[in-house]
Amino acid sequence: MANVKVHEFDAVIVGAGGAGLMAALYAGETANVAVLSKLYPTRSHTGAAQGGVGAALANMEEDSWEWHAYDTVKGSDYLADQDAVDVLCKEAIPTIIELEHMGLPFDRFPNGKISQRRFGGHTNKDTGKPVMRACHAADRTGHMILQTLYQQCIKKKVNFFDEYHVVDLIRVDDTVRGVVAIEIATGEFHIFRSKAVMFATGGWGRCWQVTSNAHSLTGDGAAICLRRGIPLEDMEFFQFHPTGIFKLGILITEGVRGEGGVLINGKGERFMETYAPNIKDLASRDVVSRAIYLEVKAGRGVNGKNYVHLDITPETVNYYYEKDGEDRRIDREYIEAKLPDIADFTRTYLGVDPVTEPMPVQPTAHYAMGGIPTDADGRVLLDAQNKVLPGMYAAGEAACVSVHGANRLGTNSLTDLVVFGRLAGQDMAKYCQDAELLPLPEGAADEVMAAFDRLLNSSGGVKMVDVRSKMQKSMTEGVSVFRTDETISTTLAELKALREEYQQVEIQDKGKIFNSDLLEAWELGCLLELAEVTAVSAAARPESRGAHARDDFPERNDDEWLKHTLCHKTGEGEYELDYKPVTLGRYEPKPRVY
Amino acid sequence: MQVNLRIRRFNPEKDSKAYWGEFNLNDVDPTDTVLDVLNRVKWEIDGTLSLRRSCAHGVCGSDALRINGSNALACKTLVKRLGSGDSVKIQVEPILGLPVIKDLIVDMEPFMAHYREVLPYFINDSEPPENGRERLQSQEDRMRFDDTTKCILCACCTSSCPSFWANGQYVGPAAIVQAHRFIFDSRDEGAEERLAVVGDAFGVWRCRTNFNCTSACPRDIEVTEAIAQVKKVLTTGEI
Amino acid sequence: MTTTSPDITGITRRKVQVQNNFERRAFLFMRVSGIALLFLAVGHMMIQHVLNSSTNLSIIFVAEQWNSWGWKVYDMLLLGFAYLHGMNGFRNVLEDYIHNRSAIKIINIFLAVFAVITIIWAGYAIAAFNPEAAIQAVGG
Amino acid sequence: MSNLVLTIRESIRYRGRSGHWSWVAHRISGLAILLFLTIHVWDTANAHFAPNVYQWSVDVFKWPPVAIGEIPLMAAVLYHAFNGIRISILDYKPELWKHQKKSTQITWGLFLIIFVPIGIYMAYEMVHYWQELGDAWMKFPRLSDY
Ligand SMILES: Cc1cc2nc3c(=O)[nH]c(=O)nc-3n(C[C@H](O)[C@H](O)[C@H](O)COP(=O)(O)OP(=O)(O)OC[C@H]3O[C@@H](n4cnc5c(N)ncnc54)[C@H](O)[C@@H]3O)c2cc1C
Ligand code: HEM
Ligand code: SF4
Ligand code: F3S
Ligand code: FES
Repeated sequence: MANVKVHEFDAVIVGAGGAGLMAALYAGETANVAVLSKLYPTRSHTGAAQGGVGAALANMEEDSWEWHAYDTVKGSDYLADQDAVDVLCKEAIPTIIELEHMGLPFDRFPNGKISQRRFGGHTNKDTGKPVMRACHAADRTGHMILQTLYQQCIKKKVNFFDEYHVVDLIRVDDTVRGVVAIEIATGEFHIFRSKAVMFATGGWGRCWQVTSNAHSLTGDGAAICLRRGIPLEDMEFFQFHPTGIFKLGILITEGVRGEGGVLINGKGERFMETYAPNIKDLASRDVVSRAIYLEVKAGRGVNGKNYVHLDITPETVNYYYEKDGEDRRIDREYIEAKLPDIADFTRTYLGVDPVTEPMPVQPTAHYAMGGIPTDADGRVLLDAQNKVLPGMYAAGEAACVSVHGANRLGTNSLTDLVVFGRLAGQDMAKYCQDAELLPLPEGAADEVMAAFDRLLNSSGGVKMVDVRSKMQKSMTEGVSVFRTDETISTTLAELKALREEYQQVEIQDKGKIFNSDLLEAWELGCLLELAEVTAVSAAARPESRGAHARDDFPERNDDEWLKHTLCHKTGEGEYELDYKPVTLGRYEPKPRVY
Repeated sequence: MQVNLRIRRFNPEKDSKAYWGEFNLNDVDPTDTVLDVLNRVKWEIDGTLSLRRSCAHGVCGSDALRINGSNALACKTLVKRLGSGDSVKIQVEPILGLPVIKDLIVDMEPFMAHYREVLPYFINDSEPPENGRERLQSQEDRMRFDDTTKCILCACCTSSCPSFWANGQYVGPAAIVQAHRFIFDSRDEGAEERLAVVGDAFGVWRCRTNFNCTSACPRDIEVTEAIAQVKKVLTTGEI
Repeated sequence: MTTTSPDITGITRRKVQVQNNFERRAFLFMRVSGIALLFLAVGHMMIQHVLNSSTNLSIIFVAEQWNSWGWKVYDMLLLGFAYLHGMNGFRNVLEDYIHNRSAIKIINIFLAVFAVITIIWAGYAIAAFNPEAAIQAVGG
Repeated sequence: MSNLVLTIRESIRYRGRSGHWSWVAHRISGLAILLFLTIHVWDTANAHFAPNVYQWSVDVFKWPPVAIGEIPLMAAVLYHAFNGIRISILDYKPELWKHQKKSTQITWGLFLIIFVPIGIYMAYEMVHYWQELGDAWMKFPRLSDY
C-alpha cells in the first residue's frame, strides 16, 4: 500500500449526476463531503434528459400529489413500493420549489410561475385526461438541473475529485470504510476513508447495442456493490424507449408522436394500427417497442434493415389526421416551433430534415428500473428482510427504491434523483454526526490493485471491443424488448463464454496517465456482470410485467410474481435469487389499460 | 468511404515532443461522426490513443477537439461534412491554449478556474416568497438569458479565441457566457460582484470580437452577442 | 385557484454600480475616437491622396494648407485622436503577448510618454508653422 | 514569448471564418497605420523645424518603392475605418452580432467598392508622374542635395 494516498472525509459520494450533486449539497451542510466522479460533473448523463421533471405543482390546472402517485404506481405495473412512491410524489413539490430557489431557470407560464406540460401517463385521476405536470426548461430540463446543482456545489465549496474513477468499496462485515479510486490523470490509486459512502453512478444502458445512454454509463456502482455482497433488485426490468435514432440510439422524444407523428414499416404501413387499435402510436413505451421489434422480425423493417420510420412530415401526418377524422392539421412552422431540438439532432446526425423526410428509428436501451436496493432515505438494504448496511447509501438511476417498479413513467427519473438524492444526503449528514470513522483494514486496496494488475498484464490477445460487441449483440437478441426462455438461455450461455474470453482481453496501453484502455476494459467487466444478473433475473420470472415481456408468458401473474427480485452474487458467475414482497397501499393491482 | 486520419499524438511517458500519427480506415460510413472514427482507431488499431468522450450526441461537452483546423465536438461532426468522394482527410488535434496531458486530452483546470472566477451560481439572499412557492418571473425576463443557459462548458469557444491563446489570464468567452446567464437573470442579485470580475482588465475588454467562439459553439449560443451585452451593461450601468 | 393569478409581463430593467476603470474608458475612447477618425483620417487620406495627388506634394503645398487655422486645427485633432487611438491599440496588442506585470508597466509608461512627446512636438510644429519662413528656408 | 509565436502561427493555421479574418486584418491594418503615422508625424513636424529635411523626405516619399506603399496604406485606412465602425455599431446594438457574417460581408463589399477605383486612380496618377520624370524616375533623392 506504499503508493496509495489516503484521504479522509465524513462522507464520500461517488457520482456527480443529479442524484450525487443533490446529495452532496444536503450532506455537505454539516458533514465534510467529497464527491468523486469519473467525468467532470457537468458531463454526467443527467444533462441529456430532455422532457421534464414531474411534480404536482398545479401551476396551470388542478393536480395533486396523490394523482401523481396513482399514475406512478399504475405505470410501474404495480411493482413499485407505494410507501416510497408517496414520498416521491409528495416531496417532489417542495424539492422543485427549492430547485427554483437555487436559480434553476425553468420556463414560465404567463403568470410567472414554473411552466408545466403534459407527458405520457400523467393524468387527472378524476377525468382520466392528461394533466400538465412536467416542469421543464425548454427541452433541456436535465441539463438545467445538472448545471444548477453543480453551480450550487461550487458556491458551497464542495470538495470535488473530478476524473477519479472509483473501482472498489471498502466493506468490512456490516460496515463500510470508504472507497478505492484511480486518479485518471496519473493512474495512481487513492483510498477515500469515510464514515459513509454513497453510490450515485447512474445506469448501464451500454449492455445493449443501441442505447440512449452515454459511453460512460457502465453501471460501475451497481457492479461494485454486487461484488461486495450487496444484492441487486429487479434487474430484469430495463426500459426500452421505442424511438431512438437508428444505429445511434439518440432519443427522439415521445413528443414527436404526441404532435401527430406516426410509425411506418418497410411496406409503408402504419403498423401500430394493428398492435394498439385505440391509441395507436401513443401506446405506452413498452408496447410500442415490442411492436417495432415484431415488425422488424417479420422482415418488415425499412429496406430489410432493423429499423422503421417515424414520420412527422406534414403530408403524412395530415393524411392520417384526415383518415382518422381529426380536424387538426400541421405545417412546417409548427414542427420547427414544437420540436427544434429533435430537428437539430436529425439534421446533424442523419442529414434528414424531419419536415420533409421520415426519420429512421429503432428501440433504444434507455433506463434501469432496477439497481442497488435502498429505502426511502437512500440507505442500502442487504436482503429480503430489508436489513440496512449502515453508512452505505445509493441514489439515482443506480438505486432501486423502488418507485418505478416494472416500468418508469416519463419525468419520474429526474424527480427520483432530486427527491431521493436530497433525502439520502440529509440522512447521510445525520448518520455522520453520530458515526465513527472506522480504521481501514490492512491492505484495503490490495485486492482491486491486483485485479488491475492482472488486467493490465493479461496477454490473451483478445480485443476488448470484440467482447463488448458480442455482449451487446447477445443482450440485444436475448434480453431486450422481448424475451423467452430460449433467448435468455442462449444469451446466458454466450455471456458465460464471454466471461472466459474477458480473462484474455489484452490491454495495449501499458502507461499510467489517462489509461482509458485499461479503464474501459474494467468497465466492460462491470457491464458483463450486470448483463448476466439481468439475464439471470429475467430467466427466473415467468410472467410479463412492464418492461419485462415474456413471449412464452404473456400475462401478468400477480398471485405468484407481485414481488421484487433480489440477485446476490455468490461466486464467479454464480448468482442466487431471492424475492421480497411489494409494499402495497392505496392502489390495488388491476389490469393496466390506458 | 476511406478516411485518412492524422491525429496529433503525445504520450508524456514516452515522447518528448508531439507528432502526427497517421491511420487509414476503410468502410467508413459517411454519416459516422469523427468520434466514431476515433473510437474505431482506439478499439481496433491502437488502444493507447486517448481522448475524452461520454454522451456521443453533443450534450455533455467532453470531446471538444480541433478538427480540420477549427474547434468542434467530435461527436457532432459527421465525416461527410469534412469532404465528399471516396476518401476524406481528417486532421484531429487537441484544442489550443490549454496544456496537453496526453494525445487529445488537455488539462481543463485553467478553464474551470476561470469559470469559477465569475461566481457562476445564483445569488439571492433575500427571503423567498412567503407562500413557500417559487419566485415569479415574466416570460420576457426568462428569455433574456435563455441562450446562455445552454452552455455545456465544452471549451470549444475559449480555446478558439486568439485573445485566450495569447494570454491565458483572459477569463474567456465561456466564463463570460456564464456571467451573462446570471447577470441577466431578473431573480439574481449578484450582478455587481460579477461585473467587477468581468469588467476587470482580464475580463470582457480582452474580447476583440473575433467571433471564433460563436462559430465554434456546438450549442449555437450567440457568444459574441452575449459578451457585447455584458460590455454594454458595463458601459451604461443598466441591465 | 392557481389559474386565476394575473399575468406578469415585460422586462425588468435594473441599474447597477459599475467601476469606471481604465479599460472601460479605453474601450469607449476607441469607439468615440474611431468615429471621429472616420471623418478626420479618411477625410485626410482622401484630400491628400485622391483629390491632391501626393505626387505634387511639396512644402509649398503644406504651406498653403497651414496658412489657415481651420486646417491647422483639423490636423491637430487628427494628430491627437489618431495617435492616442493607435497607441492604445498598440498597448492592447502588446498586453496580449507580454504577461510580466512590471515589464508591461514600464512599456506602458514608455508608450504614454512617447505619445505625449510626439503629440506635443508635432502639435507645436503645426501651431508654430510659418508658411513664408518655411518656403524661404528651402529657397523656394 | 512562446505565446506570441503560438498566437501568430495558429491565427494563420486556425480555420476561422469571416470574423477571424476580419480581426487579423483589423489588427494588421491598425498596426501598419500606426507605424506609418509615427514616421509621418515626426517627418511632417520637420516642415517647421527643418524645412529642407522635410523637402527631402517629401521626395523620398515619391521614390517609387516607397510611393507604391501609399496604395496599401489607403487600403489599410479604409478597411480599418469601415471595420472599426462595424464593430462600434454592433457593440452598441449587441443583438446585431447575430448578423456578424452579413455585417462582415457588407464591410468588405463597401471597402472594395470604394478602394478599388481609388487604388486604380492612385496607381494611374503615380505611373503618369513617373513617366513625366523620364529616366530619373528611380533616382533616390540625397539629403545633401537639399
Ligand atoms: C437521453 C435521455 C433522456 C432522458 N430524459 C428524461 C426526462 O425527460 N425525464 C426524466 O425524468 N428522466 C429522463 N432520463 C433519465 C434520467 O436522465 C437518468 O436516469 C438520470 O439522469 C440518472 O441520473 P444519476 O444522477 O443517477 O446518474 P448520471 O447523471 O448518469 O451520473 C452518473 C455519475 O456517476 C459517475 N460515475 C459513474 N461511474 C463512476 C465510477 N466508477 N467512479 C466515479 N464516478 C462514477 C459519473 O461520472 C456521473 O457523474 C433520460 C435519460 C436519457 C439517457
Ligand atoms: C479611421 C477610422 C478608425 C476607426 C473607425 C477605428 C476604429 C477602431 C476600433 C473600434 C478599434 C477597437 C477594436 C476592438 O476593440 O476590437 C480599433 C483598434 C485599433 N486601431 Fe483603429 N480606428 C480608426 C483609425 C485608426 C488609425 C488611424 C490607427 C493608427 C494610428 C488605428 C490603430 C488601431 C490599432 C493599433 C488598434 C488595435 C487593434 C487590435 O487590438 O487588434 N486605428 N480601431
Ligand atoms: S459557450 Fe458554447 S462553446 Fe463555449 S463552453 Fe459553452 S457550449 Fe461550449
Ligand atoms: S473568439 Fe475571442 S475575441 Fe471575443 S468574440 Fe470570441 S471571445
Ligand atoms: S461525447 Fe458528449 S459532447 Fe461529444
